[in-house]
Amino acid sequence: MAALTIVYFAWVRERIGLDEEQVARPEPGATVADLVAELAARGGGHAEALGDTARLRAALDQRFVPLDTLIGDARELALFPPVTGG
Amino acid sequence: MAALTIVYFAWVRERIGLDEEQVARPEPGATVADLVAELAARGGGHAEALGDTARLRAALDQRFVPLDTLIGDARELALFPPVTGG
Amino acid sequence: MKRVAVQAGDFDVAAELAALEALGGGGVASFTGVVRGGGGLIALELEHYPAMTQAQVDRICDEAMARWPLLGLSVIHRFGRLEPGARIVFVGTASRHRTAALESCAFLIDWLKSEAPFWKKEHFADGATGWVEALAEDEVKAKGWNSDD
Amino acid sequence: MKRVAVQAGDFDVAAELAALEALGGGGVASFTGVVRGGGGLIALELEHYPAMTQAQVDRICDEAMARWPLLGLSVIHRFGRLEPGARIVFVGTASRHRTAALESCAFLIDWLKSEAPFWKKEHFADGATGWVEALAEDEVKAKGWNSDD
Repeated sequence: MAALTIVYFAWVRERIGLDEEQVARPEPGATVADLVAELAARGGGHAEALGDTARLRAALDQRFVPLDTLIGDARELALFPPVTGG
Repeated sequence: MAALTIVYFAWVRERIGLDEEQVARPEPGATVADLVAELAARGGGHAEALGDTARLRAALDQRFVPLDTLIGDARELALFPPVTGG
Repeated sequence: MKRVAVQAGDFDVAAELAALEALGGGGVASFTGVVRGGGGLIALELEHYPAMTQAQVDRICDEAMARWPLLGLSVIHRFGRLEPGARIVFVGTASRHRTAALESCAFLIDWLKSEAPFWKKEHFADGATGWVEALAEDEVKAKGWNSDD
Repeated sequence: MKRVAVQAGDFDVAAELAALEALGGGGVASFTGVVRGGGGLIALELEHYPAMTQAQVDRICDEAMARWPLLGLSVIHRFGRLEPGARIVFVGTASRHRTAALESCAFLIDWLKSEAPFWKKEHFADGATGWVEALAEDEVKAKGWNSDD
């Protein structure tokens, strides 16, 4: 199956230093939180950006989802801080 | 003491057929409701306009007041239906 | 900034909003009432109590400024004969807090409905006329503002 | 009428309101958000998630149209670098019922605050920058709309 695209926004993007990256598709049964933990374990900017999940929000294929959502066959995961529009 | 000016609006004005009129100042102790009853007793348009006090509202010297308010030394009494601004 | 106008002529909503935006407040809320057509209505005639109207609308505005932290407000109410599509009333409020701007705007229009001395007469195409009845709902709505702080 | 725009450029509030007034609805409510100055702020930079923003704002608008009897609505949200005094967001709603227009306007701005994928970065005169933190209050306000009616 195709790789998963991850897109980052706001200070998550700045700390990681990337707008987006491709990762190997996680095991079936993996949640967003599982993948976030795996990415944070890389250390450096990833750890800085993704270490505190209380401050993280996510969207799968452009829909907001809780972090315990299964990634399934989604094509795009977005990780970002709570939104501040309006 | 000077006469009291009464001003009428909307269908109260139309039924009475007058924008305003002067009346002898009522006795001290007279309320707006007392004067309204006295005017309605004249019959004709006055009775038609002022007979149903549930549909009447009043202002004394340009301030809304309940009908049981004393007229006192007010200079102008306004009688009209419930307002429909906005 | 407190601007209150009771006038026969139309008004420029964009100019009112621009003045409110220029207060640097963060949020500007507005409500514009327009004469609804339909049912053969050809005009609405707004009668008011000239000696009282301006002062009363002024009092309602002072009440809003006392209740909410507003940087400014603008209230315009027209009188006279107005055709369907014509603007009747404008309320605009500016505040650093969007909730204050929105709530005070709703308060002002509710209060104008039940506390400003205006009366509306409908004129229909067939020559019939009728005075618009006040809605009990509107008096209740205005009173409702007395109970929440 | 449902108009949704996510754009870098400014917008014409008067034109939006005129389009809403022309729907013949009786009441048009609006909210305009403006960049607040002060504290040495020289600009606000709005980042968004282009692939998601338009669709998400669209969903929020559909939700408002399902909840209130609206004749039309217009939502515009800007992104990019905005200086103090610049407009950020506009919400306009038209309805036969003033309460529907006002409530849906408040709903839309509350939801945009917590459900639209935008992030604000502040730039200060001394070169400092900082991301605006989401207010817990805003998430609570948006959730509040789930419990009434």
